[in-house]
Amino acid sequence: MITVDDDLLREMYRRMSRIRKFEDTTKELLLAGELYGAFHTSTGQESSILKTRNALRIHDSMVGTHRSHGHPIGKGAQLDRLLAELMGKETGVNQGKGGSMHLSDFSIGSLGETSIVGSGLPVATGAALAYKMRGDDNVSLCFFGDGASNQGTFHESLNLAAIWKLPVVYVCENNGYGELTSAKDAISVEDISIRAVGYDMPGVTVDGQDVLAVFEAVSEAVDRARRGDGPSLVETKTYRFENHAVGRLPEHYRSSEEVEYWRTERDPLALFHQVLIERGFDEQQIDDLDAAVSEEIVAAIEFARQSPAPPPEAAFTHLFSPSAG
Amino acid sequence: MITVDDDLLREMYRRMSRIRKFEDTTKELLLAGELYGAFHTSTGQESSILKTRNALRIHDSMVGTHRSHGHPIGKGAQLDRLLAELMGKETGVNQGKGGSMHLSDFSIGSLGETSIVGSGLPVATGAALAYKMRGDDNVSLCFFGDGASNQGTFHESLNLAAIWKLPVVYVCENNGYGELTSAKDAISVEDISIRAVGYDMPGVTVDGQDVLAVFEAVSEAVDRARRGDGPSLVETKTYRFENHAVGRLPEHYRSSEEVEYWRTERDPLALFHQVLIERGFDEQQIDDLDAAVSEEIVAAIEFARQSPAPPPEAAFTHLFSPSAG
Amino acid sequence: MRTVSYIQAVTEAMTEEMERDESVFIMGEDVAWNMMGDCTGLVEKFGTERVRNTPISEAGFVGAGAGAAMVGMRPIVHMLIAPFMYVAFDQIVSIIAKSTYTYGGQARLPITLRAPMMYGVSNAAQHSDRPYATLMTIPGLKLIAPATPHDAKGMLKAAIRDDNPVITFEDRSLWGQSSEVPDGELIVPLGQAAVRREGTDVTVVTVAGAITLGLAAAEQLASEGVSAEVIDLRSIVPMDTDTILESVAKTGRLLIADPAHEMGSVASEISAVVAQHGFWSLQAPIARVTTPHTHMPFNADLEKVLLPNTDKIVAEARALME
Amino acid sequence: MRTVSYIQAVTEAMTEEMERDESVFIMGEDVAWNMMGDCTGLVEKFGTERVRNTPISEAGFVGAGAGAAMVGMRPIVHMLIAPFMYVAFDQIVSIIAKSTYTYGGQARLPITLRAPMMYGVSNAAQHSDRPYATLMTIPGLKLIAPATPHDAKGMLKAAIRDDNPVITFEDRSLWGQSSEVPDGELIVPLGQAAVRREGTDVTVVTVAGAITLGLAAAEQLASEGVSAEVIDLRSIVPMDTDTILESVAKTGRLLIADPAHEMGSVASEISAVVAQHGFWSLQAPIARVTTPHTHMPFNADLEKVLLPNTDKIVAEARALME
Ligand SMILES: Cc1ncc(C[n+]2csc(CCOP(=O)(O)OP(=O)(O)O)c2C)c(N)n1
Ligand SMILES: Cc1ncc(C[n+]2csc(CCOP(=O)(O)OP(=O)(O)O)c2C)c(N)n1
Ligand SMILES: [Mg+2]
Ligand SMILES: [Mg+2]
Repeated sequence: MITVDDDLLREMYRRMSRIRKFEDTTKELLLAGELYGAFHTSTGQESSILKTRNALRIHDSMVGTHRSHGHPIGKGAQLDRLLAELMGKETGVNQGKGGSMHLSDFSIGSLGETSIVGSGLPVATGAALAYKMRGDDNVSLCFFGDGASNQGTFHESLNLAAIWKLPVVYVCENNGYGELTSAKDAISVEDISIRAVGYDMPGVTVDGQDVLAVFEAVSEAVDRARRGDGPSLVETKTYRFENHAVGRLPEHYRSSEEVEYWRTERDPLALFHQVLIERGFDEQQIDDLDAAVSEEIVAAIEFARQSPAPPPEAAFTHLFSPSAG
Repeated sequence: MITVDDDLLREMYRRMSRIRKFEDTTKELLLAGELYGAFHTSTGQESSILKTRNALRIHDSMVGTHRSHGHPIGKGAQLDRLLAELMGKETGVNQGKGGSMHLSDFSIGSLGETSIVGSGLPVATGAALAYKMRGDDNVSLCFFGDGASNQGTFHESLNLAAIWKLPVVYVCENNGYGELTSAKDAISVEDISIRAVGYDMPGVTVDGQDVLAVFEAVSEAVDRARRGDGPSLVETKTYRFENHAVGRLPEHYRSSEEVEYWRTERDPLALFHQVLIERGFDEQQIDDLDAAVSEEIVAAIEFARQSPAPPPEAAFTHLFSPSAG
Repeated sequence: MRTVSYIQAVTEAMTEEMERDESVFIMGEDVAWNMMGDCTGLVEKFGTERVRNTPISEAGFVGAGAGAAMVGMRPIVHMLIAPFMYVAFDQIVSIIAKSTYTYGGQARLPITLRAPMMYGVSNAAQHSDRPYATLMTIPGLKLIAPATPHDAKGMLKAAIRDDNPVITFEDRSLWGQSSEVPDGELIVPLGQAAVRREGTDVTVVTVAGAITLGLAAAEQLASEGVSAEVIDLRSIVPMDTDTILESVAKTGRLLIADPAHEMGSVASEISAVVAQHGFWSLQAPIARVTTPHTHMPFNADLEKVLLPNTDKIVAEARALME
Repeated sequence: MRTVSYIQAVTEAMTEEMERDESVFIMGEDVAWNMMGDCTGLVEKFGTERVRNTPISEAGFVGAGAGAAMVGMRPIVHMLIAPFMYVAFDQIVSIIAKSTYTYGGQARLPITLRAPMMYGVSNAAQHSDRPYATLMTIPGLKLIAPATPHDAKGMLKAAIRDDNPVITFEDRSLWGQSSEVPDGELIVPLGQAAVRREGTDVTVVTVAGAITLGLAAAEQLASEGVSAEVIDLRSIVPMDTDTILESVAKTGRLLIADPAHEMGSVASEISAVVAQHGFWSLQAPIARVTTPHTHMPFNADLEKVLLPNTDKIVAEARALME
């Protein structure tokens, strides 16, 4: 059992709140026409995303998915450059080249989100290979969805990591659906974590709405990786509150009762709020945290709006890195 | 326990003998310069290959690998057209277009061997899908190696077959090596069959040199598939007596003691010979079977040698099927 | 005659062929949910066995389509968005394109891959490719890019009936466009280009959605006194080089408008064919209006910088007339 | 100067770069076993961590190479035979080619893929492709095809030092050829074609192993009084179009010899560039000597029917002179 002190609880809440408010804001701006692109939000999955500072260090890296707004935030990225990216601005973290499906921040170890489902697993595996070869004790964290667990890259990556004992933690955010298809119809097993058996690595399924449970499972896996004991698979059962892509696509594939249930009973922020109260925080303290985040959001919107668009020539830059080669 | 009567024993031996003698012949002809191409023989794996008539019917199909000479023979293909194919002749089963890595015989349900490692698994899965959709009770048999079990297609195919309950049997011929690399160094688990757990399907490992053990395991899986109860994974532990490709590549990756041990102690033909004797056959009967096969081989060589080469225009045919489209 | 949208035409083609032939079925991600709006009514008519949702396993289900085709089915595999074919690339190349040849004609591959292309809509580099040129390098595949509702229906039906693999690149900029489609049976044979507008000064060959730009450019050029003949390529492989060569023999000038990246493009191939076999007709260089050899950015304005448009076509055509 | 074979030159390049820079390593199937003979001495010098055998998981280990590169390593990924890239195609296109652009320059991808090509040796369709044209359609990759031991060494070293993805297509028909390679450091910058023989009547551009045919053809043409200039393309992307255009400006005639399939070939791209930007120099059609748009058969004689050879080049060049 990992002890979580008040500072850490506060920081966890703050990051969850940042993700939630960021997503609420982006959805609003999208529907108002100020943002554009294929837009997959993480609302509802905040706990599952969160890897606060004790589990993951700044030099550790992570790779995300198309549903990626939350991931760099969870790792500590600045909101303003993320939001500027969603507006396609020059100050955006990808200089306007990536947008919603590619939010990244290499400065804090977010190696970018990749929107081809399953394509990030080999990349995260390769980062871990580099760490192992160099002998530093970094860990590579790899996010992917339930849908992605059916891609061949899942299999190949887990096998590679296992035979090479790589410091990588595979976190499957099982939100029950890949686009409109239920995980039940697409995946041959109930718990994806059982697939770890096929790679002789630990596999565990946790309640993805319980941030402390996720934190514990991931911390254990990260410690194991850092010790040189190899990879793990952690599955978090979670839910996305919004539709697959905001403002697009039909919603007939799941019942409104189901959505309602998760929104009201299984909201990770509300559940964690509860925990904080039980742990002796008062409402005011929590309000203060939220208020600080709201200020950050307001500033981020301002920053993004004021930022210049990239000049037309920018379409041609970054095809290659500058190189002596 | 499946009962195997004398007729069936005889037929099994005959097919094994056909594979062995075919391979001995092709090796000889290759080294003599009469055959050419990348040449992967099945010698040593005969038991593992064999699916005699009771396990598999003519309307059932199979898909093989680059190590494919034995597979159509196991299913009952004629030796003459196979050998003609290895000589690149017009009478070859693929009209000289395929060669050693693509021996096939659609007339007896051998859908062809494919030499991109792992690429046959989706194909066999798709044949099974067709059978299921049409409601006939055919079964699709899929061969692949230990090396192929690390390809993403393995994972995707087994998951598809499991969720759709397809009549397909995945037979992994684990001969201990993929090219020069030991399965121990490449595969994260000792028994590949354990990977079946990740797809909620039965997985079993059997002694690949014991033809009756293979027959029983595969028959059970085929029956299960035919009944509509879905796919299975059968792993046969076997060994290839020859090098990865005949007449090519270094042999330093495995010890000569190891090769010697398998050749002398674990030769599936010798072991089965023993079984036949125990089951009351006498040497003469077995010799007669062998002699008949030898005659078939002589005739096949004659046929192949006499057959014409394809005309130059043949290079351009078969790019497309003739079609009304 | 009725006025039908491109996307409706696609749905009609699938519906009619599934009604006609039991061996036709469709599979892909969320097809039974009609996620993209192009499978309206299919699951209600044919059920979830024949309108089959797949897991996100492109190599697996594309290859399964190949296997099903080899034993007599006629699958339509929905790729959702064209670049997802990269994930299944080996199955497309090594199995689908090569099996008929390798097995000496024993294998038939009546499989249709539907590959809708989204570009110009801020989906960024991974989602915006128009990969027909990539696949043109692979023998054994028929590649089509119908550009009208009429052809969307008639060519898709021909593709489904073809005993060979056909990849149909549907330009999503056309999905919403409507025009006349005849009632009743409609089959448009593959392998034929269509002259959409006759002209005498310059031949403009368009690929996929570039037809819209080509026709608009021709209109503008006409007002400047330049008579452009606009040819909608429609079928990339086999390519109807005769129609193009005949047109160039008449006009003496060639411009190709192709939304894909320039290097190795269909535009380049057409140019090479004419430079080899129609050289003596040429009175001017062959112009290609394509996307430069760089990726699609997310930012909407940057993306516009790169893509072909009417102005670029008009300017290049004008230059050819000098 | 020493006489060195192509394959030795490749080994030297890898050895020197691994000695020079700890972040360089090689991985691929059976590389530590030196299966292909091109990794001689590597495992003895650098151990099995840096000369790393992989499982048969092309998408996995190619993508792992990308990930390792993103955090500072410089992997050389051995593809064994070029068509195995199809299995890893999405990782090559969606990750390796696109990440630098998509992440706005944050990602560096110093990865080298070695893609030996075997053709003309009866390996049949699945093993015999020369897929540089397929990959030419993908922006963000540098593609090279060194054709001499000198370039095999110098360009591979440049590729390894390049901060961008480079795919090097090694034509195995050249592996056994030997010629002079200087002692000591040798870097050949990417992106430059090489004039291998000067001439005045016709420009012959060769791709990969076609250099052997091009030079032999030039010899024969010389005996017939035709002076051919032979250009070894060497670098496919970026393509040194200047050198080609200059040569055509001098000769007025262009023939491209390319062992790959004709449709969408590098030959077609070169032709299109010249038809667009060098048109006024041309005195004759642009000839392509390539492999027709069909697969490689197993039968050795049938394969010869399809592949380019010296006679075909000579005949086409002669026709251009008429
Ligand atoms: C290779 C590929 N196939 C299909 C898609 C289209 N697509 C985008 S997101 C998605 C669902 C992914 O499901 P999951 O992995 O569970 O992630 P989630 O969206 O639930 O977070 C699909 C099919 C894609 N982007 N890439
Ligand atoms: C995708 C792919 N990668 C690599 C190869 C080269 N290759 C041919 S056979 C082989 C080993 C296959 O091992 P296994 O599956 O165990 O079959 P075996 O040869 O032992 O029968 C390899 C790596 C290939 N043909 N295809
Ligand atoms: Mg999901
Ligand atoms: Mg093996």
